[in-house]
Amino acid sequence: MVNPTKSSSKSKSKPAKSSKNGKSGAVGPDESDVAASTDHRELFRQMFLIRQFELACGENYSKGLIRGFLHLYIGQEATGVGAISALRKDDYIVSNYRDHGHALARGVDINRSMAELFGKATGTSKGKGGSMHLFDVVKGFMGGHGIVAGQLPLAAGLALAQQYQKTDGLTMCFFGDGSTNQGVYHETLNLAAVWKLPVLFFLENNMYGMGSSIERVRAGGIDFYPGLATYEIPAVEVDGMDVLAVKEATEIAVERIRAGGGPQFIEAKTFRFGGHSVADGQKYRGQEEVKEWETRDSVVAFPLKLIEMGLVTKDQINDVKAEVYEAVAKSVEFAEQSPNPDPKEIHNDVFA
Amino acid sequence: MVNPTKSSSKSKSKPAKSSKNGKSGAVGPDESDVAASTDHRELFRQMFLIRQFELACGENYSKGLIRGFLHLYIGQEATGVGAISALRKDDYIVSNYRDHGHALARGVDINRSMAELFGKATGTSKGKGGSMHLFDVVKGFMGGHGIVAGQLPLAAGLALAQQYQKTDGLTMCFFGDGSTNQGVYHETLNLAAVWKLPVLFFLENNMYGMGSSIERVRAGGIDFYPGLATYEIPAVEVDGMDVLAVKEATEIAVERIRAGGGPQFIEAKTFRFGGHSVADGQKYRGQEEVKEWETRDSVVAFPLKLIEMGLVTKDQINDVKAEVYEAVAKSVEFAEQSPNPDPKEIHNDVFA
Amino acid sequence: MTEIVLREALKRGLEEALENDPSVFMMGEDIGEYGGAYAVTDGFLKKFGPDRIKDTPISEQAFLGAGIGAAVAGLRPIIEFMSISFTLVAFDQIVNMAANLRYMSGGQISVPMVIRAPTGAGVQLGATHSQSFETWLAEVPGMKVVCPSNSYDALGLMRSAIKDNNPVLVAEPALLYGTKGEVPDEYYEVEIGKAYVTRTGSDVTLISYGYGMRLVNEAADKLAERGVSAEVIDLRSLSPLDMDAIVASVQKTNRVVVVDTARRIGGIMAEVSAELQQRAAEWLDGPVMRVGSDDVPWPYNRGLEREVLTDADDVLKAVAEGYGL
Amino acid sequence: MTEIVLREALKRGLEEALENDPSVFMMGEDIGEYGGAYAVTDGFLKKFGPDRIKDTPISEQAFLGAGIGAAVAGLRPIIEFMSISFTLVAFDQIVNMAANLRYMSGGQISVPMVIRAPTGAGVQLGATHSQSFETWLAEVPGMKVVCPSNSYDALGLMRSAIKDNNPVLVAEPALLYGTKGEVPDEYYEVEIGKAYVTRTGSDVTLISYGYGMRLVNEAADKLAERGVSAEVIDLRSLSPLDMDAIVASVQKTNRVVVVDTARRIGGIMAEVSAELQQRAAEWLDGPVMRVGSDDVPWPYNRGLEREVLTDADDVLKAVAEGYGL
Ligand SMILES: Cc1ncc(C[n+]2csc(CCOP(=O)(O)OP(=O)(O)O)c2C)c(N)n1
Ligand SMILES: Cc1ncc(C[n+]2csc(CCOP(=O)(O)OP(=O)(O)O)c2C)c(N)n1
Ligand SMILES: [Mg+2]
Ligand SMILES: [Mg+2]
Repeated sequence: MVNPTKSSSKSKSKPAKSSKNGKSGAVGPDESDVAASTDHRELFRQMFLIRQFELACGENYSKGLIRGFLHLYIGQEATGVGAISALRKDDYIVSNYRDHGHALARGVDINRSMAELFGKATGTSKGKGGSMHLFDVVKGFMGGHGIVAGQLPLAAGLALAQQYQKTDGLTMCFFGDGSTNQGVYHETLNLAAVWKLPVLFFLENNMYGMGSSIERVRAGGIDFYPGLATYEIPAVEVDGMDVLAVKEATEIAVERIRAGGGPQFIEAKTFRFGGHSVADGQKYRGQEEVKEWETRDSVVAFPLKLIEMGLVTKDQINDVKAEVYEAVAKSVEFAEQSPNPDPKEIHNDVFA
Repeated sequence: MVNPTKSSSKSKSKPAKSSKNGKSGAVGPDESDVAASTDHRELFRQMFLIRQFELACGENYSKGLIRGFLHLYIGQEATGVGAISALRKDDYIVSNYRDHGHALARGVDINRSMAELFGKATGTSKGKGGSMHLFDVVKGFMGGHGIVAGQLPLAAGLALAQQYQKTDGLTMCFFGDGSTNQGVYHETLNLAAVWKLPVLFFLENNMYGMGSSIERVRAGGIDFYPGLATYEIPAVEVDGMDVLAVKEATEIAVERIRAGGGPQFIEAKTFRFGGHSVADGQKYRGQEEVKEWETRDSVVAFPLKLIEMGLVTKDQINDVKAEVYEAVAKSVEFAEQSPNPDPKEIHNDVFA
Repeated sequence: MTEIVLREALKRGLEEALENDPSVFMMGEDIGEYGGAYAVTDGFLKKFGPDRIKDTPISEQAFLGAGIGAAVAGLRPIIEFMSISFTLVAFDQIVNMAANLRYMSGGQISVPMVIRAPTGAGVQLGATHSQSFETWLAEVPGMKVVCPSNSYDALGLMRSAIKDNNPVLVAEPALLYGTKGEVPDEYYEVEIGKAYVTRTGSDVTLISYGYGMRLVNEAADKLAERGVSAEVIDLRSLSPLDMDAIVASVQKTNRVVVVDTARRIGGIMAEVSAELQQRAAEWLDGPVMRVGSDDVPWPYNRGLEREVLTDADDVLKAVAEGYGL
Repeated sequence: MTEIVLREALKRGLEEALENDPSVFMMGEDIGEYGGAYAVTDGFLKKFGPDRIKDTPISEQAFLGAGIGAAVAGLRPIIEFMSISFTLVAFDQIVNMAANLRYMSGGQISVPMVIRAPTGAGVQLGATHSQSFETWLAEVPGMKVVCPSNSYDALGLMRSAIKDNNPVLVAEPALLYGTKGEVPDEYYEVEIGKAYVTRTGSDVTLISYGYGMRLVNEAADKLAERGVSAEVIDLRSLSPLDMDAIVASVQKTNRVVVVDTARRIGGIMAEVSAELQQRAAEWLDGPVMRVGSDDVPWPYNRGLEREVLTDADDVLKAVAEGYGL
C-alpha cells in the first residue's frame, strides 16, 4: 500500500503545494534523454491544445454555435494530460461532463470533438451527445457522462470485464470532488475493492462542486485520499498543476494495478480557472483565490521550466504553439463546415 | 472525540469480546443502588419480553396468522434494549424492517404491535404496515422501514427538525452492517456531519446481511467504526451482547449529542441466532458459529449475572418471566380476537 | 396586477412563505451562495440566512430524505432539484418513503414537503438532462404533482403546495422561467387538483400543461383563423387529475386532442386518454388524439431536438386527422 | 414436452446460457451462497464458480452500473434484483445510463445486459415491496421489457433476452414462480416484441400479461360458460409493444378490456388504451375498458391487499359495463 502523503496546505484559497513525497512529487527529468524531451514536448502540446480548444469553445458558445451546458477544463490541463500519458492504448478511460481535456489527451480526433460540440453529423457522437458526451470507443474513450458520479460504476464494470477476460488492461475513471458526495461513489469504491478490480479512481479535486466549496459540503476537509483507507484502496495525493508529478504518480498506480494490486486512487489537487460552466458568474468565490491559482498555470509554467532546464528551446515551444493554433482553427472550421445530422437520425441508435 | 476502541477479535466466527475500553465496556453496577436494581430488572424484562414476543411471532407465522416478511430480533435483544434505555421520551427512534425489538424497548404497546403483525385494525398501523412497518408517533417511534438504509435520511431529517427547533432532543437510527453498502448511508453520514445534526447512528453489526457475511461484501473487514473518522463523526465499538455496556456507551454518546457535539456513531457487535427472515434456511453459515454466539445469549446470561451479583433474586426473575409470558400470551389473544380492518380502509391514509 | 416572469412568481411564493412561516425552509444544491442553478432563490441566503436556506452536498437521496424527516417532525421543507432528471437518483426516497409513509403508518404520519424541479427538454441538454419525470411521479399514490404554465399559476400553485400537508412536486418548465405574465397584487391561491379552461370553445378540446400550453395556444390561434373554435384546458395539476373538467369540456366539444411536450408514449396523457375512454367515450365524435414528442432519447443537436420535440403543427395535424377540422 | 414450474424454466434459460456462452455471468445480492431470494439461482455458485456467479454487496447502483460497463466491454451480464421494488435505488443507472448510452454515443456503444426482478403484489409484503416498475421502464426508449406468464414463455423469453444486444428487463411475476407449465424439449425462442393470442375468440379481446393472465383466463372461462367467446392476448413484451397483434384482434372482436394487476392508473395499460384509440377507434363498439388494482399503496393485511388487487370478477364487470356482455 502506498502511504498517503499528508497535504501541507489546509487553506481553501491556497494552491496545493507540490507533494513532498518524492515518489509522487515533481522529479527532474534525465537531461540527456532525447525521448524524454519529445515526451515533454508532447505533454506540453497536449496541454496547450486543450487550452486553445477550450478557449475556442468558449468563443463559439458566445456566438451561439455551441449550446447546452459547456464545462471547460481550463486550469486542469496538467492533471488530465499527466494521468492519461501513463496509460496504454488498450486501457479504458471514463470521464464526466468536463470531458474535452480527457478526450483530447487520449488522442480523440480534435475535428470530430469540435464537431460534436457544434452538434454536427461528423461529431464523435454524430451530434447527439454534445459537450458532455464525447465518446470514442475505438480509442477506449468511454464517454463523458452528465450525471454526477454516474460514471463510476460504468468504469468498475469495464474493469470487471478486463479482469474477467484476464487481460492486464485497466480502466481510469475521472471524477470531481463534488461527486464524492453521491452515494454511488461509495458503493463503487467498495465494490471495486471487494472484487479487486483493475480500476484507477482519479479524483480531480478542484476544490469546488459547481458553486460549493468542498469545505462547505464535505465533512473531513479538503483531503479525500486518507478516507480511501476505509476501503483498503491505496491512495496518494499529487499536485495536479504539475504534469510530471501527475504522470509519475499515475505510472506507479498503473503498475500496481497491472501487477494485480486491485483498485488504486489518486487525488490531484487542481483548479478550474473559470466558472463551473460558461453560464457561471462565480459569485461564490473571490478573484484572489482564482488569481493565486493562475500563477501556477501549468500551460505557462511547464514550457518555461522546460526551456529553463534546457530541455526544449523557445523555438520548439513556438513551433508547438503554431501547430496547435492551426489545429484548433481547423477544427472550428471543420465543425462549422460539417453538415447537421439528417433529421431522420433521431430514430437511429435507440436500439442495437 | 471518542477514540475508537480497537476490536480484538478478527475472526468472523468468534463472538465479539467485551470492549476493553472501560468507558464503553461492562461496568459493575453500584450494588447499594435500589433504583439501579429496578433498572436492571426492567432491562431484563424488556429483553425477555422481546425474546418471547419473537418466539410467539415465529409460531404464529408457522400457523399462517402472520404473513409477508418476518425478521426476528432474537439474539440482538441486549443491543436494542441497552441503546433505547438511554433515551428520553422526546427523542425519536428510527428502525429498519427488524423492528419489533426496538418498538417494544421503546414501550410501544405489545398488543397493538402483535395486532399489527396479524394485520388487524387494532394494529399500530391499522394492519396496513405489517411486521416491517411498526410506527408509534406518540412514542417517537418513527417506524420500521423496508428498504435497506432508506431510513437513514429520515432520521437525519428528524434530527434536523430537532436542531432547527432548537430543542436538545435527538434521533437514534438503527441499521445493519449490510446497509452500509447502500450509497444513501454515506450521503447521510456526510450530511449529518456537515450540519452537525443531533443524530445517533446505531449500527447493529450482526455480521451478516441476509446470506452475506460482511467479509465477503465489504472492503475493510468486520469493524465499521474506524471508518467514521472520514466523516469526522466520533465512533465507538461496543459489545452488543452486553446490555449494560450498550446502555453506558449510548449514554455517553447521547450526552455528547445533547451538548451540541453533533452526530455520534456506535457499532454494536451482535448476532441474530436465527435466519435473516423466517424463510431463511441459513445454508450460508455453519451451525458452530451460531452455537458459539448463543453461549453469550444476553437473555440467559444477564439474569444469571444479576443473581450472582446479588442484585436480584431468582424469584424476582421468575416473577418477571411470569409477567412476560402472560403479556405475550395476551398480545396473541388480543391480536387473534381483533377485527380485520374494514375493506373501505384501503382508501384512507393515502393523503393527509 | 403586475407583470412578472414565471421565475419571479415562483420566487415570490417562496419568499412569502419564508417570511410568514418559520417552519418553512429550503434545501438544495447551490441554492444559497450560488443563487440557484436557475436563479429562483437568488438573494435568499442573504435575506433568510443559512439555517433556512441550506446549501447541500450533491447528495439528492440524503437531502430529499432529510426533507421527509423534517416534514414528518412538523416543518415545511422545500427541496430544490437542479433538474427533474436528477430526481432519479432519489426516486426511492420519493416513491417508497415520501409517498408511502402515511399509508404504511396507518395515517400517523404526514409529509408536508414541496419538491421543486425544472423540467423538460428544449435547450439542448441532451439525453440525461431533458426529461419530464413529473409524469411518473403523478402515478404515485400519496404524491401530488403540479406544473404551472404561467406566472399566475406559478404563484398560486406554489402557495397551495407549501400549505399542503402532502408531498407535492412542483415541476417548473425550464423553458418558461423567463416568460412574463400578470399576477394580481391581492392574495390568491390556485387549488391543487383543478384544471383551468384557459379559452372556451365549441369545436374541439385541446388539453396540455406546462410548456405544452404554448403549443396548444398557438394551435388554437391558428384554428380560430380558419373558423374552428378550440377550447383549451391547462391541467395545472397532474395529480390529482381533474377528469371532471376534462369530461365536461369533451361533452361540449365532442372532440379532443391531448398534448404533451414530453414523450408521446406513456405518461400523463396516456392516462387522460385512457380515462376519457371510460368516462366520455359516448360523447366523442372520434378517437382521443394524442400528440407528444418522439419516443427516443433527447439528442443534443438543435435541429434534431426540434425534430423530436412536438410543436403546434403536430397539434393541428392531429385535429385534422382525428376530426377533419 | 416436460412440465416444469416457471422458476425452473427461468433457471434452465440461465443455466444454458452460462454453459454455452463464457461471456455470460451473473451478479446480484445473495444469488450465490444463499441461492437467490427466490431460489432461481440455487446451485449455480457450485456449478459455475464465483467468477461467474457474483454475490454482490447491497449496492444496487454499483452492481447494476458495473453490469452496464461489463456489457459495454462485450460481456453479457445478467443482473438479479431481489425485488423490482429495489430497482428504484438504481433507476438513474438504468434509465440515464443503460438506456441512453447507445444514443448519446451516436451508436458506438451497445449494452447487452439482462436485468431480472420478481414483480408484483399479492404476498402481503406491503407498500415498499409490492410494486410493478416494469410499467415505468417500458416507457424508456432504449430499454426492452418482457414479462412471462408461463414456463414456456419464461424460457423462451429468457433465451431471447440474453441474446439481445440491448438492456432487457425480465420482470418475473413473484406469484407465478411455482406455477407449472409445459416446455418443449427441443430448442426454441420467444421473440421479444411479439404478443401471443393464447385463446382465440370473437366477442371480446382481453389483454393482460404476467400474473394478470390468470385473471383474464379465469374471466374467459366464465364468459365461455355464458356463451361469450373471448380472445385472450398475453402481451409478453411490454416494450416493444406489439400493437399490431392487439389491433388485429380488436378489429375482429370490436370489444376490448385491458387488465393489469398493477395499479389501474397509468402504466402500460394506459398506453395500450391510448394507442388503441389512435389505431382502432373506428373498430370499437364501445370504450376501451381498463381494469387494474386500486390507486393506493399496497397494504399488508391480507383482506385489504385482496381488496386492492384486481381479480377476474373485475374483468367480468368491465366486459358487462363496457359492452353489455
Ligand atoms: C446527480 C446530479 N446532481 C446534480 C447535478 C448537477 N451538477 C453537475 S456538475 C455539478 C458539480 C460537480 O462537481 P465536481 O464533482 O467537483 O466536478 P467539477 O465540476 O468540479 O469538475 C453539479 C452539482 C448532476 N449533473 N447530477
Ligand atoms: C435496497 C434494498 N436492497 C435489498 C433489500 C433486501 N434485503 C432486505 S434486508 C437485507 C439484508 C440487510 O442486512 P443488514 O443491513 O446487515 O441488516 P440485518 O438484516 O442483518 O439486521 C436485504 C439484502 C432491500 N430491502 N432493500
Ligand atoms: Mg470540483
Ligand atoms: Mg446484518
